[in-house]
Amino acid sequence: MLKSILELALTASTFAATFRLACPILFGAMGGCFNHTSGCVNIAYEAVMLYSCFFSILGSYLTGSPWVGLLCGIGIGLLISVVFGLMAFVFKANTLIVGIALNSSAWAVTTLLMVIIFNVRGSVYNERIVSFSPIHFKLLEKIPLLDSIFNNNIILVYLSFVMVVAAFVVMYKTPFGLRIRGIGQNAQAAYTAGIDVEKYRWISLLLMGTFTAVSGTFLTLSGISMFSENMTAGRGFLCMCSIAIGKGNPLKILLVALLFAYSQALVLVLGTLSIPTQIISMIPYVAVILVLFFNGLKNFKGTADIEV
Amino acid sequence: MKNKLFSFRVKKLGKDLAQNDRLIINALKYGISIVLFLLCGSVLILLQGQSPIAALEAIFQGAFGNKMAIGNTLRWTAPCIMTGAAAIVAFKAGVSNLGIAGQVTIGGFLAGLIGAFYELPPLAHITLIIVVAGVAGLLWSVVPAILRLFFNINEFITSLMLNYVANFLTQYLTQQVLAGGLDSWGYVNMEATPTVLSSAVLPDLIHGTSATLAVPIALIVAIAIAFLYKYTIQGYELKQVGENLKFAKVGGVKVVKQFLIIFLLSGFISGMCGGIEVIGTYKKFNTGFADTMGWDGISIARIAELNPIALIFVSFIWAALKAGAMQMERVISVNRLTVQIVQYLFVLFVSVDYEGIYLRAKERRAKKQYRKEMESVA
Amino acid sequence: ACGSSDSSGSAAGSSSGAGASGTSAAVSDKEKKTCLISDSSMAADFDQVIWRGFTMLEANGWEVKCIEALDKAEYEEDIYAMAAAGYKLIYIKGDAIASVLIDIADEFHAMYPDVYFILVDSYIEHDLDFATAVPVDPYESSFMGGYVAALMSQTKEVGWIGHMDTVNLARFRNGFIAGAQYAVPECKVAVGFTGDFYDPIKGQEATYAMHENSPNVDIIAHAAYISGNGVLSACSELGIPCIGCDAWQGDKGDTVFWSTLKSVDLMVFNTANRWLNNEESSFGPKMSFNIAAGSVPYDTRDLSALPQDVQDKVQELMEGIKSGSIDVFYGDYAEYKLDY
Amino acid sequence: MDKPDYILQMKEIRKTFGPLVANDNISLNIERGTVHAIVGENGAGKSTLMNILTDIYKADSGDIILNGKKVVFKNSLDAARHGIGMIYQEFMLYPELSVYDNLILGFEEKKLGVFIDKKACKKKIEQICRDYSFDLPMKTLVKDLPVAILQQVEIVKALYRGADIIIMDEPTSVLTPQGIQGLFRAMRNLVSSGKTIIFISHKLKEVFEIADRITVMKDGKISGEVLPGEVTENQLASMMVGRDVILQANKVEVDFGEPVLSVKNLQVKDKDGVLRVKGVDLDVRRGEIVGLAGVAGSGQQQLVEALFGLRAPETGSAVYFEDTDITRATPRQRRCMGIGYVPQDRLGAGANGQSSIWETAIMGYHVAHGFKSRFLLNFRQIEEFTGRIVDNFAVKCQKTSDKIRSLSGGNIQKVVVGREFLQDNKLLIIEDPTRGIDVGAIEFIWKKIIDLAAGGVSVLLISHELNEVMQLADTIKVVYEGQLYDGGAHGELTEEEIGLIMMGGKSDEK
Ligand SMILES: Nc1ncnc2c1ncn2[C@@H]1O[C@H](COP(=O)(O)OP(=O)(O)OP(=O)(O)O)[C@@H](O)[C@H]1O
Ligand SMILES: Nc1ncnc2c1ncn2[C@@H]1O[C@H](COP(=O)(O)OP(=O)(O)OP(=O)(O)O)[C@@H](O)[C@H]1O
Ligand SMILES: [Mg+2]
Ligand SMILES: [Mg+2]
Repeated sequence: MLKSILELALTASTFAATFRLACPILFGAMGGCFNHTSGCVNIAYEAVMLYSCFFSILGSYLTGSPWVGLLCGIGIGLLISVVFGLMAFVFKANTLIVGIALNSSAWAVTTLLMVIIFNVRGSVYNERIVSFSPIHFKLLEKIPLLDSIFNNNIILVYLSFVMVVAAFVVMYKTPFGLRIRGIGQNAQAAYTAGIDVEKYRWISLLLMGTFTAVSGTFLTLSGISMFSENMTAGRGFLCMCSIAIGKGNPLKILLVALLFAYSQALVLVLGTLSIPTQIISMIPYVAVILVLFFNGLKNFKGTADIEV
Repeated sequence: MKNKLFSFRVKKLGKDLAQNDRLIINALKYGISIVLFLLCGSVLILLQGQSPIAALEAIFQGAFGNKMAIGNTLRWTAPCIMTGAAAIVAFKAGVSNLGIAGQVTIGGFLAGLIGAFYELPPLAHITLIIVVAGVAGLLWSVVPAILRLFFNINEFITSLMLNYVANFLTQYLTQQVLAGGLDSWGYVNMEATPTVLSSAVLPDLIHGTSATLAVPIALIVAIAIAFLYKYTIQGYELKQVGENLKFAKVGGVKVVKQFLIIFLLSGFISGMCGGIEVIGTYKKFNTGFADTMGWDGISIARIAELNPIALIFVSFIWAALKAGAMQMERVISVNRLTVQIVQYLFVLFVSVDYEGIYLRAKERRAKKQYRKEMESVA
Repeated sequence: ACGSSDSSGSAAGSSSGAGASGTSAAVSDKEKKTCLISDSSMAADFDQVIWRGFTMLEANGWEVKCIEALDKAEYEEDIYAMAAAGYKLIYIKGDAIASVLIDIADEFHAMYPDVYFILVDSYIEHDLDFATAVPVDPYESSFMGGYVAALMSQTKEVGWIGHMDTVNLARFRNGFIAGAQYAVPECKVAVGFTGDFYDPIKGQEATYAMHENSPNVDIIAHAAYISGNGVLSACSELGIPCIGCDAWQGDKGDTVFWSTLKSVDLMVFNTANRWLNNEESSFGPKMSFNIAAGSVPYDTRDLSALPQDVQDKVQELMEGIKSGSIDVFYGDYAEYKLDY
Repeated sequence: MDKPDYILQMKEIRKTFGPLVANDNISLNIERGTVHAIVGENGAGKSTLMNILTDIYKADSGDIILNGKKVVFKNSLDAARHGIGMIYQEFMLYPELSVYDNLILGFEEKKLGVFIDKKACKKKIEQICRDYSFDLPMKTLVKDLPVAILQQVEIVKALYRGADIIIMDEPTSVLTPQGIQGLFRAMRNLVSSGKTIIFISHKLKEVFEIADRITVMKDGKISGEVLPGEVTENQLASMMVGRDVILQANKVEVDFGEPVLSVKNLQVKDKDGVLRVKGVDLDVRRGEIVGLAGVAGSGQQQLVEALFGLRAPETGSAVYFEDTDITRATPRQRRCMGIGYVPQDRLGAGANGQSSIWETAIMGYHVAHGFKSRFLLNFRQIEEFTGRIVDNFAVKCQKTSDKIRSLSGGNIQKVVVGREFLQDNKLLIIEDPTRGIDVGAIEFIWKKIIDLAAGGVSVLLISHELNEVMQLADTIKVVYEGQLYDGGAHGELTEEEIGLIMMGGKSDEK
């Protein structure tokens, strides 16, 4: 039993699945890390992603092009983040509550839209919805292991990893990243340095909206070409967690996202053994707690205390 | 009035400009929110080709139209108050307990078990269930508490993740362990534990409706919390711990203990809520019944501005909307999701910082006035 | 208020038409009006199949309505409210609602003596003379799915993907295995799970995983609700023939050649028309709607596309089950036999 | 030159906060290449005026004239572009960023249009450091640096931004005499190379030493403008406060009793596990004021935290209070025994900014003194105690249910100090009790401390203000690198001698 678990856990297909499942988490997390670093408590990932899922298929349905779908997704992502920004920055509402309200209504709104536009409940599936097609790298064909893990994915999967590098460079090599980090640590100081704090907060928020929306597009247009109610299934929260655990550092976030993706992949392969799925499904969430726990071990002093 | 602080406040009331401002701010806040709420709701209903007036009437009918409707509204009020109270305890003291749903789930599950498998005289049975459910919720909240206190790990994420764990764990226990494993075919409804014994059922508050004793229990909880924060030393310390931990620590407050109390109290109330829901409404534990309860609770608590007494009223309105939405769907062809949408729109509208906006506007006006005066002098 | 049928369903004409439209022509004193009270969201494919029965009725001039009773507290009120609104034939889906009905039966019946209930897909015990429970067991239809899969498989190795380990889902799985091994005793069945009801991405990945880890599997069936859509699209991508579930899913992928159906839509259509003709007294407290009773666990579009020899075998199996000469609960599977 | 060369003129500046008029039509002229000091009581409106200059606040009315031209700043960046740099009372630094990042943030040199040009930035910083002789550890995180260095970081930051006018809001409040001299050297250096400095301080001695011209503010108005040679320190002080003040503690002779607090071999690590207090022995006798002087970061923070039970000492350490071992006692237990504590950071630890005045006022009192019931708040008692603080310490407030944040810094400090002083404590640990408050208030608090000691209360006074320690303490100790050195009795050593010990100059004489 243990042996077959190990075997399954280490097969190329598990890693290939990890590679793909990491994509939606990475997009959201890379877009959101600036927002997080700028000191904004934003939990609306789930909402942006779900809206984008719906509008992506709508765009693709109307035009037959996944790229238009992507644009529609990004458009709605921007719109939602503008709503968030208006509430949070202009009307100074509590951001946690705005996030909750957006998340909780996203399911209702998209479902209602689905009923109104497509006249179905549950899921929308239609031939006119076109997904991205996988890219085949001839070069990789000759290397068997890499081929099965990395080859034949849609462009977004590769882009998500490019995003990590891009986010890292922006965060640590550009004035923008430096300023965002400064704002997160001492917004008043940044303000006195003549930095338009509001502007930077807005930009980082819009980045979050844009890229979390790409995650949503990935979910619907990566081959399944369909939208179903609540299809984000908690991925938004995983984005948020990986940013928080990775403390906004894109490289650390990548590690955390891969861990989540890997544990999701495990759920799928271990299902073939007769381990109850409910138990396996807990893995990603227990993994978060364990990662945090091991991360926090260094703070352990033997007694309960709160650092002040 | 006996004490000076109060007489001081009372004396000021009426004359005090700040008091006046507060009134205006609250009027603005609820006025604008309700108007926007009605407006958005009407647009959504019109979009579905129905009359907003009819919808409103249906909602009102469903919430207060008859004994049954009032019972329904009250029935929903109870869990709203309980989860809201759990959120207030946590958030007022600076603890981001996002794990309310998980604690409700665990409490509900244990209530389902004890209700179905232990036999006891009615009163003892119900008491035992409520206490055990509370303790279960409390224990579930111990995990983020320990991680926070011993390892300095923020509870924001751990408590959120534990919701999923609680959900899957109870699913596993219900569907696989209790149902006797995959290959049995014993129960009719696999998503739930067996129905609780009649001795475990929470008696009705209004006979023939779904309002049970859960309502007074929830009221007691809310009032107790209000009392705790307003009049007790314990509540004073909790509040200070929440607002400035270092200040409290220097002042000699046992912060670790208080922090733990916050977690445990919040968890206990959540767990109790789960137990009461199960033996009051569902009569069995349904997997995933608490999915949205945590978020609802936090939203309601925030609308009530973390004030336990306001919480009671907000919960009542929230519940009325919920009960009314069902009637609306029955009577006219408006999807009940509409109500869910406007409910959260309302949350958005009230969360706006009207106080800040008002004060800024006021200051601007005062300055304009001054400038005008200066100009007219010059 | 609940979305109407799957836009691509168009099942009314196509799903075999067993005992369909002729009856509705008969003259009746009853109003053509019926409703469904369901305890689950219409999002589920199974609810969609039930609802398809209603759209078939609607096409025949009925007035239909559905209530998604997502909260336990409203069940009782829903029942009263629909009766008050003049619905004389009410379909109830979900045992929780059915048991509320049983609780309030006397009071209710005194108030509305001429309302009749059909308890859809319910195994509940009751002694009401104005209600009929109609269980629809997934075992038989899955058996048929497994049977076809095994016959069509070249490698004699087929796959099955479900959502989560629940007892109910085990009936789908065991029926499928029983059917496959009934057709080809040495046939192997690989089993996988998505771990989620609503996440098609996981369905997709579960299919990839099965394809990689059991390369011999050349036919995959799913019973994974909405996640199952991911299974179908992944199969289309990989070119693996696959079997849909709950509704005719031939439109959800190029390689979907079969769908295992619990034909509750037909049941709804049938019972409604028989009720219109005042035949409800013949229903009894429990009416099984299995193959023997006229259920058809597949769509004729699928059947006609199969190779002739397989078609014949399927027909043969159907006849055998109908006549009782073939026992789907053969051998060890006897323990799954339900006692209606 | 008959017409002075004004680099900056402010005309009729008015700024209100709600009903409060913080700046009431203020006009101010600053000459190029001078150090212009602004003094005034707490809440006189000095910081507000400077914040208007840097466009943190918008003035309600009034003009700013820079180099003879009227300017209207769009934002702080615009102000900075016009050459106005400010060093704030509270440091404007980013704790988790390196010194280098702190310096360049907001004013990065760019390459390829988007990337930070590290080389160019570095070159510019090195040039400044060389020109004005600063030495900064570029790669260290700011949170790991002592305050004196942070001060330098702030100055270099202003220079890096190309400031011509550098505003310094109470820059000396945390520096040693040597540090202050270093700062003054740098200031003179800057002025001689054409920069203009606006210098805000409560320490009149320093003002006299460095300023070319002094503006006195009171209640939001300018109450006078003088040259340092024209007036005496006492005259200036009375201009500020509106009455005569004697900035001199009147020590009375007391006989010290037996030790109340005795510390043996105290060793404490900080939160990163570095040993910061390395074996301290200390006795505080009844009625004695022991003053601890030391450069920020020498370990006195950890020492105090350990003495008040906020940080656990290492094994082998022992702390006795009236012969009871309190090494491991919690702050609560210490409060119950009669140990009081005035923390350095008044809004961080002394008060809860979000709460009302009474909530801050009873913190600790509710533990040590308690109410009639163990569980319920007694509002009569609360009101009585809060009222005593307000009366005895002349706290300027409207009502006790007001937010503590609505008070000025000096008044918050009075509430915090009053709370600890009025509790019948036997031992008081007081950290920087007069940081950033005006002379009137300082005089007041000093008097209270001396009265307390005369009444038999033992006081352990930790201050970054060497003058304060020297004025008040009966016995002076100096903390250097986690160890305690003898600073003699009251009046035994001069300020310079003690300053030298603080810098480690006399470390052999333990
Ligand atoms: N943002 C603000 N909102 C409301 N009142 C303010 C604000 N900033 C300052 N004040 C008030 O304006 C007055 C002047 O404050 P300011 O900080 O300018 O005083 P100051 O002269 O710098 O005093 P200190 O010597 O204590 O620093 C004070 O009474 C203060 O309470
Ligand atoms: N400015 C203030 N800020 C806060 N609290 C205050 C202030 N002035 C008075 N108090 C408190 O309010 C209480 C009553 O106020 P005050 O002394 O003005 O009352 P009074 O009108 O003179 O007396 P009484 O109400 O008994 O006739 C006192 O106990 C005092 O502590
Ligand atoms: Mg100031
Ligand atoms: Mg001030």
